[in-house]
Amino acid sequence: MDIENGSQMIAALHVSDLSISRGERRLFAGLSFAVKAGEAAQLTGANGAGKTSLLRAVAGLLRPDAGEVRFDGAGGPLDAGTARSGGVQMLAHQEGFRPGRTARAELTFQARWFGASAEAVTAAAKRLDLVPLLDLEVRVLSAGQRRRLALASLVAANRPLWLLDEPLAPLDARRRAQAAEIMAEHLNGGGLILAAVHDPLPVAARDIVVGAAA
Amino acid sequence: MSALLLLYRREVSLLWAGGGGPLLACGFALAVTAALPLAIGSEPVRLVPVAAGTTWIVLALASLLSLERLFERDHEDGALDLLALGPPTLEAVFAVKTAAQWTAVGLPLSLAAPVAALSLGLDPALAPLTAGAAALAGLAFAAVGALAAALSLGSKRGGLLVAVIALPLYAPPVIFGAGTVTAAQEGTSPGPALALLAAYALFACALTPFAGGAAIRNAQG
Amino acid sequence: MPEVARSYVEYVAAAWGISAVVLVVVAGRALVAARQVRARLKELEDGE
Amino acid sequence: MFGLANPERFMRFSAPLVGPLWIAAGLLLAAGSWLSLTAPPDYQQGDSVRIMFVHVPAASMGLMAYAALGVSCLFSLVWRHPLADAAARAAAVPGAALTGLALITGAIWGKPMWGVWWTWGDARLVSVLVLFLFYLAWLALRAAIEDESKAARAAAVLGLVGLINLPIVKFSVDWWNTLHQPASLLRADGPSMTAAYLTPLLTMMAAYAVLFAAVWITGVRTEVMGRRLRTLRARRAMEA
Repeated sequence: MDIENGSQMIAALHVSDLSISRGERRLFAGLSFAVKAGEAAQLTGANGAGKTSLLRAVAGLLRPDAGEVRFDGAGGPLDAGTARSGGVQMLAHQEGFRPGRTARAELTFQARWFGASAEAVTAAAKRLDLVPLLDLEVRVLSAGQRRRLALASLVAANRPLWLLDEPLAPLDARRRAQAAEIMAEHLNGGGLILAAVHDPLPVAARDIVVGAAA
Repeated sequence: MSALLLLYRREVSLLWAGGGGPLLACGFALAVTAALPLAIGSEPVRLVPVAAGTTWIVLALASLLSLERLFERDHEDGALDLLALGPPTLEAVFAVKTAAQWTAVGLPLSLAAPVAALSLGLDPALAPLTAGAAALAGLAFAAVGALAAALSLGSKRGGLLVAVIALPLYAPPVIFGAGTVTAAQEGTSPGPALALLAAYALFACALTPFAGGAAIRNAQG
Repeated sequence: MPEVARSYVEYVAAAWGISAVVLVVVAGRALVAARQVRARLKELEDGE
Repeated sequence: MFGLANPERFMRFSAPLVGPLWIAAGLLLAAGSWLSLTAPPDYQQGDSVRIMFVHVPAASMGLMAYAALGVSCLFSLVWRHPLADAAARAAAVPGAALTGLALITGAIWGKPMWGVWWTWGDARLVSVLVLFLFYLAWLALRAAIEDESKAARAAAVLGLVGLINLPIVKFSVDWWNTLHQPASLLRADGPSMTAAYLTPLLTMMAAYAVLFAAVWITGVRTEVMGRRLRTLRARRAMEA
């Protein structure tokens, strides 16, 4: 983890007594769990149980009704703002790429926005076999190709905490194996993964049930 | 290269290339200017007194053009969430977007402004002053307009809502901007008006990022 | 003694008339809304 | 002020106030109207001076209402005060109505005084017009966003920005007025403030203020009861 690009070392994520509601409806309450470096956790629960909202609350994009999200760095507790702006990257249903621009421009922007170096971006693109697609507009890419682009951005930026919302959904079997490899490598390097899933993650992961069991 | 510079280059290339690029803004400005003589007649005695005023109305309306998409597209693509998670704060992201809006729409319009004013009979010697005042006013329009765009995130009638929110707040820059040129036309010094215009533009640039950041967080969470 | 200006009574009537209408509408709207929500609330609480 | 943060205490605190406020508003309006209509006509303007007794209170109350709206937005944004959005909404509609009323009565008053229905020459009228635009912008934003809590917070930001910009806009309009001094129009500054006019005017201003307070507090109470109704219904639906 080179600090030079502003990335922030995160050793642990603590969620304590979290409760989130959408409008008047309470999604879940009193949820607590922790994820340590090298660990993965997967959120299971029915559709609309609040898995995505939980990810967004951890990312600081959504304000919970009650409860707390805390991050620990190597040397003890971290300020949530710095931890998030330096150490968290999210992969949501929409990958955040502008359809009208080329894959190269959007991948480069997004990865470097999260602290990747130019070399890391080209290496990640090569690894995900994206080079032939780079000069195409994002609009013409398939959902699977766009998801690989987002995975390349994750690999290039290499931020410690990955928040993944059904990461493997649009990928075919071959690409899922590659994603598993990437996730395992991330965990061995001391990274953390918190993912909302319907089918289990391809790496060892603890189950966290959100809301009513599926 | 710092993250903000990366974002600035992306935003400018987005605004400059497709959609509401400078060509569209200047085209709109000149089209509306051309409508005036068609509406009220070609005699200079009618046009010259309103040349400065019309130019500022045209500047204000033209600067509204690409505002609606300034945040809406990123919001729809899911990019706004990622921008919030990056190293810079949302306030900084907002300021960069305002700067991009000024660069891609405000500055080109400040070149179109003297052309529009001259076509309506403004004294050519006032062209540089008009361009300068238009650039300053453009900065105010960009900052307030960007805030209006951020506030109307999540509403269905985005474009119209941006105008209804922004235009009352455009009153001071329109008054001071047009006032600068009118003062010069009447031979008095444009200094005070220009100073007030600059003050409002800087005030808007200082205030709107905080309001804009809050508006974006509100639309996200 | 300048000639007393026309009394413009019709302007006064118009101004006061419109003011009265607007004030009554604003006040009425507030009172009616209050009464309605109180009634519905009582109806629900009694039904409990 | 923080004590009123929770709705229950506000409801208990405001309950005894509502009745007397409405009664006081009615009495003051009656007294003010009688005083205004029986005051001697102005030697220069004749009876049209009586329009001032409805114009000035509406304009000043429209401005006060926006201040109430702005402060409510501040409480809603900074302290996430649960009642603040209700207070803002309850102030916005009457505020906009009063400001609109100030514009209409201003125009009617302008006809005898300046011979035109609407004059851009009077800086005060123009600032009231811009204030009216601020209200429209607030109401439009509040209505345009479906999600209730998001609409409230976005409108709170705009309300606060508006409050900060109001004095600036007022200054820029006054400055603009000096720049474009309409030499041709008769520059009447309105009737001299003899005692005969001061009492009715002050009574009417008090009447408008008390009326606004009554409408505002009633509005907030309605909002609180409305929210209680919604949660009751939501719970009822869940049990069903």
